[in-house]
Amino acid sequence: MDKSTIVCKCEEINIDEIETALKAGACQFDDIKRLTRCGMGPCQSKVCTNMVREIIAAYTGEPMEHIEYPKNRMPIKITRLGVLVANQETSSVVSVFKESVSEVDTNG
Amino acid sequence: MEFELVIIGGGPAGLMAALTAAEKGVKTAIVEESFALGGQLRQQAQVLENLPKEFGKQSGIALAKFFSNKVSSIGVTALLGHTMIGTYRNGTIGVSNGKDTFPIYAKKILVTTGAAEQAALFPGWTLPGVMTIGAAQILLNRERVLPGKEAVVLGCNSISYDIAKQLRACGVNVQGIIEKKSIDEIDKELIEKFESENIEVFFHSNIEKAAGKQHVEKVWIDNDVLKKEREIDLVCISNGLYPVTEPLELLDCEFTYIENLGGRIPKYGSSFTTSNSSVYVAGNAAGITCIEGILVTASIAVTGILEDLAILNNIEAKKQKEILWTELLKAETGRYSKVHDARISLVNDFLPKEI
Amino acid sequence: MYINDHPLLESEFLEEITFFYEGKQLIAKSGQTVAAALMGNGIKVFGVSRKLQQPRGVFCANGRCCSCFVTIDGLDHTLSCMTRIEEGMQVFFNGGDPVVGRGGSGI
Amino acid sequence: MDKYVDIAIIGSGVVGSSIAYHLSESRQKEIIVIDKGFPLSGTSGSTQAWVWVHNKSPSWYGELSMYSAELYPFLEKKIGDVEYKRTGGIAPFFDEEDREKALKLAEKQAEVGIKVEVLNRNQVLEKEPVLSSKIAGATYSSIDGNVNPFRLVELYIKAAKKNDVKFSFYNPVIDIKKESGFFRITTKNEGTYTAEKIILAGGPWTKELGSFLGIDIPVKQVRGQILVTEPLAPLFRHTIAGMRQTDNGEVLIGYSKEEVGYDRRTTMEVIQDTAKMAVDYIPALANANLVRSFSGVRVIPEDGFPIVGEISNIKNAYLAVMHSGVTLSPLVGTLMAELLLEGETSIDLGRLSLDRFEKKSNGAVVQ
Repeated sequence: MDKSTIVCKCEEINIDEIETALKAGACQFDDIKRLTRCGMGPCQSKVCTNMVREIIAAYTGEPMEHIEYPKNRMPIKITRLGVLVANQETSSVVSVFKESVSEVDTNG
Repeated sequence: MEFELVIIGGGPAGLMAALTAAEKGVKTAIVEESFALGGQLRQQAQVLENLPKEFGKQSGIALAKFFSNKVSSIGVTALLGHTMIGTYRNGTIGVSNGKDTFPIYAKKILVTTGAAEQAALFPGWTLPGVMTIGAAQILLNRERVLPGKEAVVLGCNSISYDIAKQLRACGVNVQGIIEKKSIDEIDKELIEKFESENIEVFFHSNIEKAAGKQHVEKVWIDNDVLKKEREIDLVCISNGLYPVTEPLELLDCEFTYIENLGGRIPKYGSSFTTSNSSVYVAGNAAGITCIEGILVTASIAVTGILEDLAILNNIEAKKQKEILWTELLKAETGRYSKVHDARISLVNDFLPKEI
Repeated sequence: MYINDHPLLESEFLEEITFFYEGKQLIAKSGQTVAAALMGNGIKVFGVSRKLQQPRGVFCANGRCCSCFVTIDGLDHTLSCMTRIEEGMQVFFNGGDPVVGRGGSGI
Repeated sequence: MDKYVDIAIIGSGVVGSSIAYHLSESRQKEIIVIDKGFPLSGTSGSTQAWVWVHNKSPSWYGELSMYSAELYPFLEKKIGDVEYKRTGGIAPFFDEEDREKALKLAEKQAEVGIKVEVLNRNQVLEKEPVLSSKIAGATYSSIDGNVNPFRLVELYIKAAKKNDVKFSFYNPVIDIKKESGFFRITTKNEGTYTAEKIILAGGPWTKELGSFLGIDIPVKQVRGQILVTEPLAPLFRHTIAGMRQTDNGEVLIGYSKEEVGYDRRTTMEVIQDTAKMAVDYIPALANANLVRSFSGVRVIPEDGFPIVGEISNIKNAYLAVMHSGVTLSPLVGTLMAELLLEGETSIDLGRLSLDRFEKKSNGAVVQ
């Protein structure tokens, strides 16, 4: 098949790019992800998972069951930040500023 | 929000389970991301032949209506337009409805997220007009919109048969079915069905590429002997299903890989309980099966849940489950016997943990 | 194109509603998704991809593939297959995404 | 299989690969880098990758960070474009009372030559109009920036490979023993390596590596969860304490810290809290889609400061473990190369020695 065929529809990563990552030594989906961004778009590899796994299997000669699935991350579906915040009034995430000045206070 | 049972996914498995649970007085909610209950039944105009006896023979669309009417009359909370997007630290599920995001507490969670369709790789598969066959059926029967006028279908299987027929009935010219396998590898009965409908099947063929300026206009069918170029505006991909398991992964369920169940699936025991003891799975999410298998696995799971909630005693539950497993064995015969065998070995592997 | 007399389904009365696509007024049927409303009006190309500017439209129709993004009432990258069309809705083609580099971030 | 090398580096994250590259520049030694996974599968691949200086305190620590930040432009000339951008850093505060603390910080940092400005609301909004008008002020320094950690580690490794450094990936170290002056490093897949010198740069796994040699390395594992939006049109250009926008338009948001061991899950609590922080800082982000979240388990020495140098009771065994690996990698790589090849360093490493923890337990004052 034409190596310029898109595999990951969201990030528009083609067969050639995936094989280049394989040649660089990556042999699992998540490693290919880091090198190429394959599967990192809005669908979060829901569409390309098995197509990429098949390319990995063909390249490495490993059976499909040894080819790991990419790790799923929250949110399962894209969600607007405002929808996540909604009625939330406070945040437990400390600010960098607060943290640094408290260190000045104690370590100064 | 707090419930005794929260069901993720309002398709046939989820609805079946919700009905049984609610009948026994369990405070139940269904989290469904779409605007209606029924899942993929909602566009299935074909008559479902092998439904459990009590349902007779009816179309998926009719069954979806039956289920959703019954579910709302029996007091199940249907959270439509709600999507499970994650989990909180203690395993409580996080749900978003497009305006707000909040936890839903539940004693038991049943994941019935069903299956998704496998895409297929060929140059041009990303063009508009190339879609999964399920998408074409949704447009056709749920939305009453024509997905195209001139079509080819990739994949010769029972799903593509049903939908090709429906596409044609609505005026789409189905130019042919493209199948990678040779004629000997395909079920004879299915080939006859296509023949009787005068739908041509190109065996040992593939789509070499699809092309078009703005949307798909042409496909090149590649075959050992001939290359066919076809002018079309619709390519439907019927390349099989795989279980949708994202919620189970975020609920920390352990997984295994079983080709005959559709690839990666959660480990589960004879009550369809996963390695996370408050999480159950049923339907296609527990391995791709037939409609009867979907409904029966849901019944087994809900029996396990009722037992866990001490609504059914152990003896009753055991009896019930035995009957249902026999039913499941009957449902999963013929081309589904491999599914059943795989399921049995999965359940047997799980046994030590249940003790 | 709408199927007005569906040969396989009971006829259903669906109220007609109006919406706007790229500022142009169009007719949809109530209860439809935005994706279907566009397809019903003969619109197949909903947007272009970010990097290669290739056309995109409905692929899975089930809220998973994110291929059918459009802009609805000011919110871009909205799934048209999971959003119900509403009277007066303003729908726009998913184009003009920023051309950006290919930098990475953790997964 | 038994292979001899001069120097074995355990860990090919940003710290290990920087040390490997800097050591290899003179091409004097045979070097191998061994990693349990593939580069960027650990901490270095799960960071916002700020090169952050301005409110690192106390000021000697800020000073080290500043030296390292200053090395980045030179590093890029040697190994290639790691997308280092000196964007300037803004750390906002919302309460007027915090201004005094900000001024105190600026004063302290000035002592070591880090220029920190304390901005009022209008000055903040002038620099970054997209920030919330509810912000009372911010500390600002032009020295802060960020880098693409993927490019950084990839190019460190590439440059090191060019200088004949060997890499062994997907190959966990399962034992280290010192025998007749040499380190025998047993690996899962490639047998045993014998090395004259060994450098532990295992990030969050450093404690485990130390235990092979019978030493306790006082570090904690701290999880940080980070949110990633869809690519957006350029929205802001500074590195804002808590978030930055990458070259490809994604906004990375997060500053959570949890001690939960090596657990890289994300949780809805922190995702929602982080989203809240993002929208409080930049209200326009409310409409942006969150595509995914990820977490990194970072290593933090018990007192927060890097542990770099030779382990005093094990000759030829070295440690390089720190929280801000991205910020410090050029400097730590340079200093380690000096230490191993010349025996002395241009900046005194005394303060960063592992020994400080023992001194502490004896009641002596450090720093």
